[in-house]
Amino acid sequence: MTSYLLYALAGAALCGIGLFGLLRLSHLLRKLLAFNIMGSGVFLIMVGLPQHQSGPDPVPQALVLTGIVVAIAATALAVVLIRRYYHQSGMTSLEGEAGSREGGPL
Amino acid sequence: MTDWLLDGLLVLALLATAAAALFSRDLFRAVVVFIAFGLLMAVAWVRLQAPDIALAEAAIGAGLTGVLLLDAVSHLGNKRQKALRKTRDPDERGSDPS
Amino acid sequence: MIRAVRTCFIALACIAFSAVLAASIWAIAGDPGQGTLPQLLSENMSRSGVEHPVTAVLLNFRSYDTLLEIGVLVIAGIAGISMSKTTSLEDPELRTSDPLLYALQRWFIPLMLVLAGYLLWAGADRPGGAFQAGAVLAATGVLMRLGGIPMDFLRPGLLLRLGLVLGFSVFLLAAVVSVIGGDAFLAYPPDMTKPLILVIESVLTLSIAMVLLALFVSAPVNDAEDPEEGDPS
Amino acid sequence: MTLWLMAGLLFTPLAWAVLTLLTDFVWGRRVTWVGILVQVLVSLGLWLTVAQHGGFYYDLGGWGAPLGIELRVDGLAVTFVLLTAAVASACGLHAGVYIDQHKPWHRYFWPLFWFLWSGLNAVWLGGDLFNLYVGLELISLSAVGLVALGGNANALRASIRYLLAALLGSLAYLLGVALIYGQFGTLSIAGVVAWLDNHSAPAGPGLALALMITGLALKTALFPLHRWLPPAHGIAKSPVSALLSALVVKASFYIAARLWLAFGESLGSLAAAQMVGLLGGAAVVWGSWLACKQAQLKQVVAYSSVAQIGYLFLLFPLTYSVSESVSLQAQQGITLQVISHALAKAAMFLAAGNLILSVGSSRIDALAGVSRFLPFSLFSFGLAGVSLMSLPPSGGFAAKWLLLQASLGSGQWWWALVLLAGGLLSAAYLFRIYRASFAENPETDQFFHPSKSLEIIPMVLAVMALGLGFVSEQVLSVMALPFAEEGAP
Repeated sequence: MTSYLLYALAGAALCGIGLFGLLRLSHLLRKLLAFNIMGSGVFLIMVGLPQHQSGPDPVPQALVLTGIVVAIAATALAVVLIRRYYHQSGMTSLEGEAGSREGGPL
Repeated sequence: MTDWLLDGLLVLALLATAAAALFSRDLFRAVVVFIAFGLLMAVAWVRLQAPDIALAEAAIGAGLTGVLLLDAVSHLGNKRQKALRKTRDPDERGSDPS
Repeated sequence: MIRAVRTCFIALACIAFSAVLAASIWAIAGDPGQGTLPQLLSENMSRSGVEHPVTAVLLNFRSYDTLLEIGVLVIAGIAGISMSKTTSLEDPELRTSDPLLYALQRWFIPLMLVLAGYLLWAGADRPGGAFQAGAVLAATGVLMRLGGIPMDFLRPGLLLRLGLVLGFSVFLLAAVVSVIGGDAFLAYPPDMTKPLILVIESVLTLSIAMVLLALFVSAPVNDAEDPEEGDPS
Repeated sequence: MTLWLMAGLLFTPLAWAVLTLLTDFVWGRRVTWVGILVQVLVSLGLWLTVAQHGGFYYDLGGWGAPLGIELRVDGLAVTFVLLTAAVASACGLHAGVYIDQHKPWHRYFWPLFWFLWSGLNAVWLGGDLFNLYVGLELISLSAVGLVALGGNANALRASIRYLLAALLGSLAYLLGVALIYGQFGTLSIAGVVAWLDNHSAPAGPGLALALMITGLALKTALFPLHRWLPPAHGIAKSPVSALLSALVVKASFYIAARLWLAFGESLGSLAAAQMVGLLGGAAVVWGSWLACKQAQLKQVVAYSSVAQIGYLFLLFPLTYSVSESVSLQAQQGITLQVISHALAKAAMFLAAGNLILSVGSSRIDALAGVSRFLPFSLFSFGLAGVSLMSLPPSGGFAAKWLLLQASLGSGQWWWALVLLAGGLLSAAYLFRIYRASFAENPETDQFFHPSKSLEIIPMVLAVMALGLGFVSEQVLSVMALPFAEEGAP
């Protein structure tokens, strides 16, 4: 076992925590935090796992850089949407509104 | 040995901040903890010998995301009083995670 | 009650998910590595035009990924400014007179600009590059904005839109020029590789900063401009 | 030549996006007209090239597979490229008239539209797992932007929900990619397949395939992960709904299908295949049932998408450990289903948009009396419905016929029941709309008449969906073309 693998396993735990938050929390900004935490977990696995086998590997590192930029783009878009949504409806969660009788977290 | 100790502590801190960021009662504090999480992630990337990602994480993950979210929280917080005055949707900031 | 049961159920499911994932990682980690990619990468580094492997992967070997990724950023920027229905993005409430912030600004902004420049320049042979530099530049802009320094170019006009797509278009042009040259797409001419990558990186830095800044700035919604239906105030 | 065609597919849509971002709505529309012409010609050109010479791998940037990104240009990919060109240009032309040009934020419709198109092309041709992820994100974010464009609180809620679902789906997919890279050390699908051919399947990456397919199923809105779809597709503007239902959900399904056909035999299991098929069957029944109960016209069409998407997932059980010929039949049936659903559903959403425009309400009971005034759009709606109900000679019928043969040929007769039930239920929810529109209502005789071009476009799509049954042989023959393993011709 190398320390790389330790981080990959920590990434698995972060994925679990993030997934729980994404499914269970109702406040949209909290969901967004959960998404970012889950993303960090995925990135840790993405770099940690291959490096455990063959040492520092620039390819997954580059992929993670791309992934981080995509994640910030998505986060920023989500923040804009959430603020606009809040501005128009005064709500910060998706639940409890009319018109989604079979609504759920997703 | 010290390396292992460092890695172990870092991992524990990561998990603890992640959980705290999600389940903290106050949304503002949650975002602050999330920024701390981002900084710890940057350290973790250094430990994983990925300095590029460490830089990006510190600048983007912790810095920009943090500012963006803090700004959003204060905005949602400011409007909350207005929303409360209108007695409309009392439960938003710091909604109970349970 | 039902809520608590559901929470417990989801918590158990997530713990199980983590456990299965960890087991899978453990199983994969137990296999001997098959990766020949790092080796292949180091063999081809000399042809990539830059010395830093991560930059080489991002801007040469897998440049199509990067192109699309900038596309994702631009999309987020477009969607962001399409949300801000106000004509002016200058929000008077944002001007703060916090002395601490003001002091920070005076010291930080030049420092951060230098840092962004350094990161961009370092990208060719050391850790750093367009994304990090762009993020630092955007952070500088956010700081300026929080300090109330007016930034007229962030109005959703032609200038902003030009800035959003500048890096993207230059990247695109480089790709198309390579086709006209008769090579495969995004195959830079061998003697031009390094300058091309540097140019692309510089404009990308600007555009990335612009997009992130536009998203930050377009987030506040001016109350006065767009009254809600049935809103008495 | 091929070089230019590839440039035309992957890069020109991005160039149109940049150009339309810099102009206002009216100029953006003009640019789009030119763009649509170019894209249709290029797509047709690539289709003909592949039809003549067979498929090939294309290395981007001149870097070979494990190091660079390779594109897989085969019969299936070019068929979908051509389908995208047909449906997207119809939606683009319709949107140019349908969307109010005086609202300043509508100018952003065009760049988002073109980004969506380029993302779709990138996904159809992608042969690299991570590149597919970026392509998916490109599609998702532009789709979310289109749904949210100028929307009210409801549209924003729908788009936030859509965004969260899409992001979670992408993360699950990316997690699978991370595991695959950890195991095989390559991101190229062909590279992984080659490795699996030479080695016995390892235990670890089974979860990777499961994660990727689950994430993609979430993005495709497979039951029970479908809840985000009806609000988003129902509330978006009609050309956007048409794009989303016809093409966007197909992109994630396409990747899932590609992955299953490539890795399914070695990394999948019979239980997983049957499970996915079962969910698909449940989606057919449950989606159709909910479609019957909706009060809003576009909600019916959106739930109908949930049901029709269910059919697609029958691919999984029908290609797992069955004979080569049955598997091919199932693949062909699913391809036809994708094409006919894309054409029919786009026609249906565009026609529904016209109907809503003319009666001024989105409720089904408001349609009373419309049959006397707007027979053309109603007729398009009906023709598209024929394909959804899979009556002969439509493309929907040809698709279900192949699927029926495949399910009987593989001894999995229970899927035949799903096919039958789905056909009957779709007839039920569609006749509900026809009945409402043929009801006489002497009080309302004031209908707005949309312009002729708005009415012709869904008609053309509906006729194409109907006519697909006649040309299915030709369409499918391109799919089965030989594949040249060595680079571009």
